[in-house]
Amino acid sequence: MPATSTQGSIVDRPRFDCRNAYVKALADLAQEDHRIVGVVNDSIGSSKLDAFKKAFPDRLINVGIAEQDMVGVAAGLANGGRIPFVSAASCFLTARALEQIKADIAYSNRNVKLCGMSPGMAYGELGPTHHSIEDIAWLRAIDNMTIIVPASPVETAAAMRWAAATDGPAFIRVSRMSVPEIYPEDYEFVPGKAITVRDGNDVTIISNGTVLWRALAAAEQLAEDGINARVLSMPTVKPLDVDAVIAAAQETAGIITAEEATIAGGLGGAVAETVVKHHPTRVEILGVPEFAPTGSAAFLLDRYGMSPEGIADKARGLARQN
Amino acid sequence: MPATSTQGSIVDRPRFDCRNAYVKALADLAQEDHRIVGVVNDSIGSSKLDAFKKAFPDRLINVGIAEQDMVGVAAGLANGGRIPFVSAASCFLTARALEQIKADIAYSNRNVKLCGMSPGMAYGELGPTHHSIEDIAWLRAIDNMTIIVPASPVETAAAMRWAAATDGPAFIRVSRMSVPEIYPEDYEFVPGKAITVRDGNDVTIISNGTVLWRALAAAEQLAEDGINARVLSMPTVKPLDVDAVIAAAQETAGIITAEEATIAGGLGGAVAETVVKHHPTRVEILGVPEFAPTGSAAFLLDRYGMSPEGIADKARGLARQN
Amino acid sequence: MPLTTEHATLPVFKQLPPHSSRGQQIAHIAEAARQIRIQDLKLVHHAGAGHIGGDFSAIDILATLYGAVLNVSPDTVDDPDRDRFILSKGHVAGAYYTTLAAFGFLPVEELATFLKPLSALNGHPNRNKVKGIEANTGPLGHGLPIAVGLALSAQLDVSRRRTYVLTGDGELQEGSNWEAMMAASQYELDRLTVIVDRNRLQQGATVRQTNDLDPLDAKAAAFGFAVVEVNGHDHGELYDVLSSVPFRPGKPTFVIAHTHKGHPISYMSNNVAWHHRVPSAAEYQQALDELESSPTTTGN
Amino acid sequence: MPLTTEHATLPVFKQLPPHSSRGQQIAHIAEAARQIRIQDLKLVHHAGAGHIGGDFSAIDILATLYGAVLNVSPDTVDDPDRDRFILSKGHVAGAYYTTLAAFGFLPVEELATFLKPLSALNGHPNRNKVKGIEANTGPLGHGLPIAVGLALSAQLDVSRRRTYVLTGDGELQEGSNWEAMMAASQYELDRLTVIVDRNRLQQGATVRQTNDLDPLDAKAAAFGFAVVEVNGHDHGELYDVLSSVPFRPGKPTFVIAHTHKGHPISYMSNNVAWHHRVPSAAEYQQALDELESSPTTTGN
Ligand SMILES: Cc1ncc(C[n+]2csc(CCOP(=O)(O)OP(=O)(O)O)c2C)c(N)n1
Ligand SMILES: Cc1ncc(C[n+]2csc(CCOP(=O)(O)OP(=O)(O)O)c2C)c(N)n1
Ligand SMILES: [Mg+2]
Ligand SMILES: [Mg+2]
Repeated sequence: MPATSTQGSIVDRPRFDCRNAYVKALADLAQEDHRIVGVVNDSIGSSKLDAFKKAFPDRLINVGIAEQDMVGVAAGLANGGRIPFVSAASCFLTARALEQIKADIAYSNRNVKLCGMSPGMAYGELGPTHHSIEDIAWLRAIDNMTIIVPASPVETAAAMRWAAATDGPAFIRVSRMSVPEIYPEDYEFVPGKAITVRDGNDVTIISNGTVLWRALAAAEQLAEDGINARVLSMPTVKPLDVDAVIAAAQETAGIITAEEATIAGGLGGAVAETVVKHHPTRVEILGVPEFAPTGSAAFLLDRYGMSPEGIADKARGLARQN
Repeated sequence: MPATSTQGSIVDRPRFDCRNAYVKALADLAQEDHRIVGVVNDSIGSSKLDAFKKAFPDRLINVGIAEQDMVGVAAGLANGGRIPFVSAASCFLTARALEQIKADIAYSNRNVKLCGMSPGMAYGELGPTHHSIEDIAWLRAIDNMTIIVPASPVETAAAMRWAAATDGPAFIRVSRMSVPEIYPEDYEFVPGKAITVRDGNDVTIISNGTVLWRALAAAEQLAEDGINARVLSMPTVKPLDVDAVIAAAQETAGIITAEEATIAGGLGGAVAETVVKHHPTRVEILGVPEFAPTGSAAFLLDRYGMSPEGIADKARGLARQN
Repeated sequence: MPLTTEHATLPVFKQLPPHSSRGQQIAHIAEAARQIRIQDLKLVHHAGAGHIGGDFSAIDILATLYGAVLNVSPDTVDDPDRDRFILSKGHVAGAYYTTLAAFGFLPVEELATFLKPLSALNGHPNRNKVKGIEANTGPLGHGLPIAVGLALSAQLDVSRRRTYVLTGDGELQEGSNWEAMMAASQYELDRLTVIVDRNRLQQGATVRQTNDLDPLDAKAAAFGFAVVEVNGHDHGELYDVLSSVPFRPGKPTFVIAHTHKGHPISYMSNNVAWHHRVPSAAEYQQALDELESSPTTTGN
Repeated sequence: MPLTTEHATLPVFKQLPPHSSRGQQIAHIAEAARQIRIQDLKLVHHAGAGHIGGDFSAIDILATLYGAVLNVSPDTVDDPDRDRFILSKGHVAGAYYTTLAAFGFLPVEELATFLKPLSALNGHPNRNKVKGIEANTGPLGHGLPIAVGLALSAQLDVSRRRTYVLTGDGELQEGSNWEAMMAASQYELDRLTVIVDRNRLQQGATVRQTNDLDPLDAKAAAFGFAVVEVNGHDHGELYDVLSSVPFRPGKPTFVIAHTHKGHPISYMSNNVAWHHRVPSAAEYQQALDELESSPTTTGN
């Protein structure tokens, strides 16, 4: 089902900014369902919502630079029967409005979709205040919150369609840093399910978002050394696909997790918490360990061992050990 | 060194509200060092700081019900040469001012001590909006933040003395739910070091804060069944004592973590991330898995398997398996 | 004695028919308020916890809204066009549950579970547990943004439903309120009414000693609201003002309701100690006597 | 052509001796501002990123502060009694770094590392990397609370040091600012000065279209500030006002500096597109010509 194996190396594929898929999906959903509205914090341009605003002038609510109000307003709109897609830079959405996310959305169980734009280190040279590496760990600690980190334009749109059709709180990361397409057009998002985007039994790489294609590229390199890496796409960080993680722990030499997020409490943490409970095995957690220095997102991902080579090296280490 | 073994069962000891040790230590520190100031959000009473206010009227800054301002003001006071102890209900301090904690304190590397009062489920019947089970996972995701969860009055005061004497950001949880004393008067806090409060090689229980004495009580029960549990007190959640965790993984059948915090990304998560990297072993993570229903903190800790019996049961399970 | 169903003595009220006179409405509100205070006093005393000071400063406002102003009843809690009320000062849950019970949203006996293990009635309102509650509040400064979202949803629906939100005065120290007020004015949400329980006390001291709000009327006006001041214990003034908003087309309304924490209990009124103190047996009896003997007029 | 040290052409300035005339001060500020704009233009064009619109609306304010108002120099960056300046609108780091270099806090050549991998000069100021920076800003609405803490520390120390904070106007939509303003007034921090870069534009549109601030003077006055309005590109007005605060004993000062984003570049001025657009080669040349030919007077 995944399109990978068929079409040559993943690194040669064209790359796309997932925000374009996001705005198209949002406009289509708004067309079909009058309840869909957008809520933004002076982030129309950074969310690429100018066309949406033209098409649905009163259904894009801009509260200005006020994230607490933005999330509270979304909770009120949901109470009024609307389905708000909050669209704001992930760093400000999650850091500035976390208590509103906890109380007004998660604990109140409001049907609000929190869309974290330009997450991870997408803002590159704008630095750690604009990097959103903590968002996943922060939201994972909150009950009643589905956390989705799509890896491609198709998956971004599919996750949005699922979220729009499913009552309850959800957080969706929308990548800015461009990524190749990994899924066929008709891909359907299934919450809490991992996708085996490449099969193998020597070692497992679990990834999502902007790092998934790098994991696939690493697997291609490993194949040349005769190491068959299983690559699990884990778009849903919460609830986690526990069975897929256990199977990986049982069937392969070890697990590498790789994500554009902190090494403390993100996807890596979720996988670690799962394996120690069900089937202890070695897990190498790749992620961002610090307030990053100046550099582009790509430069920084490489710095933190998430180049295809960096991921492949870790995988070789694990494969050798056992 | 720990006072435990000597004095009969831990459950029979008198219990204390750590806020009393907190305010005494703060007053002593303020006496010795004019740079020490308190910063509060209409939380003078809930922090038991009325006497401090009388003793140091201009050195207790009450910004009103405004947590973002409270933390920003603390950063400014630190820039001005003061050593602010921010004293506010942990739920509001961490949820409402998280971006100020990230940018103004951690990333700016300001010498501010964030004191999370009445953390965990101390507010019991006041419900999940007032429970602060996420604080540790939230702060653990942020770089340059020392996280301390003292287990007794003596440890609370020792941690504060250490923090006052050590430049840099720190977060200290100050328990309201009463706990027995576990340490001798002359206990010295050492950051990043676990304390073996009870030795044993069958199974390890790692805990801190209000749950540590429950872990010790569980160990007493296990001893009656001939199971020798090692109890590690882990006051510093970040940086974690990796060596102590590895030793426990190597020398005992498995690890139980027990804390008054969420099961996702807290002390349990930190321990899981450590063992999967260095020495995979089974870890049972005890904590709070949901927005808790109405009940006292004690009622809820029992509900979530953190009664001495509940912890002992988990330990038996682990000890038996191997 | 712990809280039991014998302490759930509240009579149940209904809104009067539309054609009722102003005098009838006010008398009805006054009696409801008096009964709500008596019941709430019992809850706090017997449960041994609560925020009775803020409860009593808000009860006349709550009784006016549910007794004669809000277009909502137990049968219409899911009607999209019901009026919305958000209790932003969520710590007065005791007064809120009692008010909801007084108007039939909640069985009176259920009040006996207040704060008990696994009860639906914890220290702050939970919409997923109690019919009629619109938002889970407790952290201060959350209600006003939610109310702005509700008023926006009504504007989008071209519905005439109204949104009311009750905040504390100390609560207005939270910047989130001022973010929301700016947006309410920008979007001309004139069917939004903010009511401030202006008792001039917060948790630890007076608002003035802590972080003063005055001139509150000028602040609200500068943020684009039509400002009205009322005696927050005078049911006539409350009824007249709350039932006749908006005052200025295109402008949201800001009602400064002057109140006393603990009103009308002699030893509680305007005393900061009663933010969350629990009456002793003697204090309980005295308060009960004062309430039972008090005339069912305006609560003043 | 990528940014290199040849593009670091900025001359270095020092504050004039105290006895200098007002005219000398203003000429000195004007020339510094002109040179800072030229240098900042080169940084943004050659680095291919930055917030030139907000840079240019703020540069006259920055040049006035560092050129003639702030009691701080490269030798006194660690002096406890130095004046403090907080750039709350941290996205104009390019203008800030250039200003710091113009007054000797930072080697001019280092400007050539702007936004380069591992450079100390990233898109938002980092006090741990650059001498003279007091706070790591970037998220809006952080500077004012920090400035209140600084002013409180001066009050505690009975020091006469002053604290200045520069915010954007859209930035004032953040409630954290209003929390801080309430506290500044409560504590009577009259040595605190808030300067608002009132260019009436934010990231995506005008402030009015987004979430209007008017009447901003009435808002600030109601929050307890002494309000002054100036032409934010007139060095004389800026110098007079910023060097003579406080205006009302016991009250913090709120300076509304009326500016234009992108000022004085003809095709940038007051055009929202230039919030973070990068000048093409032709646009770059034209801006350079306009700046180099512009009289070194008030920048108007
Ligand atoms: C964000 C937040 N900070 C602190 C508190 C703790 N708290 C509960 S009630 C209260 C005082 C509220 O005063 P006011 O708003 O005037 O309410 P009232 O006087 O009507 O009780 C405080 C500080 C809280 N609930 N939420
Ligand atoms: C909390 C937060 N939300 C959003 C942003 C993104 N952002 C950067 S600049 C800007 C516009 C600022 O407008 P204004 O304050 O008027 O500054 P100026 O016009 O002087 O550039 C926005 C929304 C941010 N930096 N911080
Ligand atoms: Mg009050
Ligand atoms: Mg502006």
